[in-house]
Amino acid sequence: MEMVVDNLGVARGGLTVLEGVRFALAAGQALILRGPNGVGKTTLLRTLAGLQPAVAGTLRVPPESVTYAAHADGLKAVLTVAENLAFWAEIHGGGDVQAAMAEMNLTELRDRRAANLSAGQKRRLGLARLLVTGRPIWVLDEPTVSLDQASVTLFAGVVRAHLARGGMALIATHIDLGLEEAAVLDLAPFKARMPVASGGGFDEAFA
Amino acid sequence: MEMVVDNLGVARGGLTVLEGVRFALAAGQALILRGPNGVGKTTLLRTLAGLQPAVAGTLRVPPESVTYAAHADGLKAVLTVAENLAFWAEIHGGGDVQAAMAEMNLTELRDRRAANLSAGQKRRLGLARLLVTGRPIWVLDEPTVSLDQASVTLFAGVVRAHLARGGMALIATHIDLGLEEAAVLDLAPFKARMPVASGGGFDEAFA
Amino acid sequence: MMPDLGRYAVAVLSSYGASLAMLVALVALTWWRGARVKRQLAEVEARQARATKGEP
Amino acid sequence: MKALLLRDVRLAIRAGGGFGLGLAFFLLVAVLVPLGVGPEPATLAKIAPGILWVGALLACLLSLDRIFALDFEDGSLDLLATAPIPLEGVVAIKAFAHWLVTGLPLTLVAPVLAVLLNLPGPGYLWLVVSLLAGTPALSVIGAFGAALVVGVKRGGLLLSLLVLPLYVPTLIFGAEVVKRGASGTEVSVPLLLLAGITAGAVALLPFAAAAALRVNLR
Amino acid sequence: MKALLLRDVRLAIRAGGGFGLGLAFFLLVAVLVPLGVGPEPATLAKIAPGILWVGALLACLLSLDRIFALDFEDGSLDLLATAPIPLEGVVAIKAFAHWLVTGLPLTLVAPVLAVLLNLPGPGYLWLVVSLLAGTPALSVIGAFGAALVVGVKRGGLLLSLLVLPLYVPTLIFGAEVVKRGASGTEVSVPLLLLAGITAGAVALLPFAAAAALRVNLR
Amino acid sequence: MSLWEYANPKKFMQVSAGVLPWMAGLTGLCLGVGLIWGFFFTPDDFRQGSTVKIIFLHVPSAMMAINAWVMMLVASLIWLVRRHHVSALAARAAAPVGLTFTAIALVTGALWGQPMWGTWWAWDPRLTAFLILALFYLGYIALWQAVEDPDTAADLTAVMCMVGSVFALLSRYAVKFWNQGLHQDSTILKVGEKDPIAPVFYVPLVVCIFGFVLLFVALVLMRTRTEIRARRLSALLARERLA
Ligand code: HEM
Ligand SMILES: Nc1ncnc2c1ncn2[C@@H]1O[C@H](COP(=O)(O)OP(=O)(O)OP(=O)(O)O)[C@@H](O)[C@H]1O
Ligand SMILES: Nc1ncnc2c1ncn2[C@@H]1O[C@H](COP(=O)(O)OP(=O)(O)OP(=O)(O)O)[C@@H](O)[C@H]1O
Ligand SMILES: [Mg+2]
Ligand SMILES: [Mg+2]
Repeated sequence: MEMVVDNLGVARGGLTVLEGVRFALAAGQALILRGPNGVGKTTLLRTLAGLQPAVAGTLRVPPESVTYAAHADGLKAVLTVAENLAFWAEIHGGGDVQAAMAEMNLTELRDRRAANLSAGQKRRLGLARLLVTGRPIWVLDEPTVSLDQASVTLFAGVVRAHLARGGMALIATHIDLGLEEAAVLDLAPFKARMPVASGGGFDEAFA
Repeated sequence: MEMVVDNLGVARGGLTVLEGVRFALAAGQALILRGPNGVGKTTLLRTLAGLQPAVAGTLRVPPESVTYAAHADGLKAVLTVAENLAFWAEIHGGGDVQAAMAEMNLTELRDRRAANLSAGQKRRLGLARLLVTGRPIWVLDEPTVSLDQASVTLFAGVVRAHLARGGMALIATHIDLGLEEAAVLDLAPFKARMPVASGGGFDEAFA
Repeated sequence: MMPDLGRYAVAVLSSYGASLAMLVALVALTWWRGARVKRQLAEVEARQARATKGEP
Repeated sequence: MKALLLRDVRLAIRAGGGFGLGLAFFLLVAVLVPLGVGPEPATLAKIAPGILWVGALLACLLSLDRIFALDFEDGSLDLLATAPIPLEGVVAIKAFAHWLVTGLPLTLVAPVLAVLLNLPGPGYLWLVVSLLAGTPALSVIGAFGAALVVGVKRGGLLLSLLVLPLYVPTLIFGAEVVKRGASGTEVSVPLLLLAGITAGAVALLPFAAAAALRVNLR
Repeated sequence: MKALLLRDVRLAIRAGGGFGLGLAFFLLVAVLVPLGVGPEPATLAKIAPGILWVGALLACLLSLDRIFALDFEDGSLDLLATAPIPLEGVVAIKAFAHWLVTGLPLTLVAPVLAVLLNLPGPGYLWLVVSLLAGTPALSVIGAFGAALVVGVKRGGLLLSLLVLPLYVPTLIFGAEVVKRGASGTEVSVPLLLLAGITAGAVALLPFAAAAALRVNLR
Repeated sequence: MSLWEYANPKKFMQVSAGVLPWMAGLTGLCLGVGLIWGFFFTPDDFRQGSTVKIIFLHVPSAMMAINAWVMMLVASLIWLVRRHHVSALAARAAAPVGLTFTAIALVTGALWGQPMWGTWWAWDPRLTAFLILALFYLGYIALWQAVEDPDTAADLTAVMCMVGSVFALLSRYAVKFWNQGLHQDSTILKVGEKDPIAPVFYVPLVVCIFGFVLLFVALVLMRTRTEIRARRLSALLARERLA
């Protein structure tokens, strides 16, 4: 089980935003992606999750091993916490909902409808979904937005436990998660160079 | 010009979440609200902005002096940066759009449609709206979400300038803004006690 | 010169009038948008050429 | 206020704003009904006034959820509620903008669609007049309904359900004007009633709608 | 797959989910048309098959944008696309769920509304049969349209514009079955054609819809 | 050199720039000659009187309205299979032209119908199918405009064009089944029928048809050039944004 990215180029809105991205991630490792606003973190993560095609390079990921968590966390407001998790567990072949709720400190809220959670509680529920998918590679886009300090620590612990079970994690974030063992990759150096506009050329406009 | 909050109780979904909140804010002062997820920061700020009624206590705010900024920042994707700001300026009787764009470092983006801004640029535009309203009291709910470090510093400078002009700011946030002069209020102590269910009493359910 | 259209003059003339009006409108719109886009593109290309020459 | 009107019209006209789609929907209803009912000119002529009014009403209905929902979702409505203009004014302006981009164009194309439905000759004038008198009521009543459901996600269907019964009087009098006009009888009574409904709705409903909005923002 | 079906049905049934609203809309159309057209029984009997089918079609149409848009907005669709079930399956299941909560109930209440429209006696059986044969096509075609516009904000009207022309053959054959049934003539040819359209749409369109979804998620 | 090279934007811009003036001149010539001939120098028909002159607008625009959709279908397929941007943009460029031709056919037909059939509009299968075609054009154009990302829009409209074509054909059969019509069948292209169009009408009609074909090609070329420029413009602006 290994994820290998070599010379990868990713595009957004028809323009390459990152190119030459290169890293490898083995079981039990985590990688933290950093970079200023708009550098292309979200775009890279969506590509790694298989939601959009890469425009260059190779991407070797074991099939059906990635689970992705973005800002929109796929919760249904009219379903309860437990029902939301149970759905994703079943879709992925039956993860343990009770254990996931316990790990993310949601057991008390289990019968509350997602509509009635606060921003941070919703986020915790969204992260608990990762556990029930049972997938080894977590691809997370700013997972701790609107979490308070205690919840950030709790979440770091959950990631650590996942790594200890042989999982992997790729996390884009602006803040410090307290995951010292994780490698950090700054994306700024991979920012795509703009091709120089050559007068009257219509080819590159479609790149 | 002063904002006085005394013994305030605020409710969400029919349940009082905070009670006995008490503070005063004079011209030129800022107050940072802290508290764990779900304690009721958003609810309190919406009450202060006049979007929902208080359930107890008194709230003295000069009329038409508050402007509120939440996650959803009221931008129209198909309008340009300048058009978005000009609309809010006109609604509030003509603030200075140019100056606001200059302060939030948006002048270069003035003719770009809001749809084509990155998350951080959008946030900056949302915050620039505060300036064109010309209102003295800023009520901000997690204003720096998805801003990178440089933009956070820029924003702190803008708040400071606003305070220097005699403005006020109330900011709920989980992170450190670098506004040392601001007072900090932890909301955890004001968490409402759940009323003990007294057998057969129907009154408190409607409180 | 004008042919005698008899009692169908209105139908024939309005057919020709409406059709030609639509065709002219289509051609004019095509032309107008073409010219505008061409001008904008020239502007942006000139600006970018200046920028790339100026910077390095 | 003028800024708000300009913004709403501009948003409706820019790509994706939905201007023109209401017209297209009206056209579709005018095409689908004969396809379902059959092509006999006499039958079509008989049902034309009713179907045209029902079509205009449905076309109006489908664009209602844009009046407030988009502003609610992106937070503009919170900001407008705290802005220095009364919420009643906001509602009235937004309803007016909605009428400008749906009701008015519907009125203007209705005669063309009436050809498809074989409306008898004298009916055309009264079709336009009745729509001109009646569509403002549709927009205002619709704005009220939209204010009621503004917090409901994808509340379009619920909105239809709430608003359609409120549209019934407008529909009845509007269609009656056209029917009488088409058959050459006196139209003044239903036309006056129609105008009365519009005047009443325009005068009163903005207040109800603003109250509903305040509740929904809470 | 079963989990997805159960979830979709459950979401539709819970408050705000829109189950029952389709029915209510169907009812409203069946009520509004006589109000607009006028009460003569003979006219109503003549247009009943067409109006009932148009009403069913519009009721179906109005709930279409819920098929994917809600899941797209809250991110579920991203997650479903990376889940261990094929996207074609997701589309098919979601269309099936849509049929269960709109097409099937519509079929069941249609005879009641047919009374309002004065449908001639022998037509009732064929009304139910034709709706049963035709509504699955409406759901699948609608799912395809919904997949096309899933990235467009408040794309309801655009969706109508795209989907209604695709509904034309279904509408024509469906209404024809009822008309022939009501007048006691042979129905087998249009009924077979209707069933053929449904079969073709169910077999092929999920692939097109899944392709459109993939493009939109990109 | 393969044909596909013309699908390269640069090549296309070069070649079309050379061809376009000739095309435009030829279009003006054909349309001018055909329409003037048709309007001024044809006799009245013994049954239809002077309304027969409408044929010179009605038939060419009706034919091109259908052909434009077929061209869009082919261009969409090329885009989906070979992903040549020029063909996607050509499909986009053709749609408003096709819609205008459809509108002309409908309007002239309606104006012709009033004296001939005593009604502006009848739910004849041919007419109905044309109305439905207009709806497909409207939907296609609306979809192009509604989707932000150009490649996404190209993919979606191409899929819609394919599915729409199938359903347009189905609708055609459905409306035929539904109703026997008033409108006469196609005789233009069937040489040697027993009741052909008289040569006095036939020759200018063919000139007009050529004129409309040329007009279509010229307009599509022009609009495709504009679309390519617009695409490059937005790409350059986006690039400026990223830099
Ligand atoms: C709005 C109404 C009408 C529409 C949409 C319409 C549409 C069409 C179409 C699609 C064609 C086929 C062109 C081709 O492929 O060859 C056509 C041809 C023709 N139409 Fe119409 N038509 C309409 C009304 C009329 C009327 C009222 C008349 C005259 C009484 C008429 C006379 C003809 C003739 C003579 C042809 C040429 C047929 C042939 O020989 O090929 N049309 N029309
Ligand atoms: N629809 C779009 N069309 C064109 N460009 C876009 C579009 N959406 C985003 N972009 C641009 O693509 C670039 C990459 O965006 P992306 O969302 O991947 O950035 P990010 O690193 O996740 O930023 P953030 O930290 O703000 O979330 C940005 O510069 C942005 O402006
Ligand atoms: N619609 C609702 N009905 C009932 N309770 C609700 C509803 N929405 C939120 N709550 C509850 O009200 C409380 C206060 O929510 P609020 O959003 O004000 O918290 P917050 O301090 O802003 O939290 P966060 O830091 O996560 O944003 C939370 O405990 C939440 O569970
Ligand atoms: Mg991002
Ligand atoms: Mg909050």
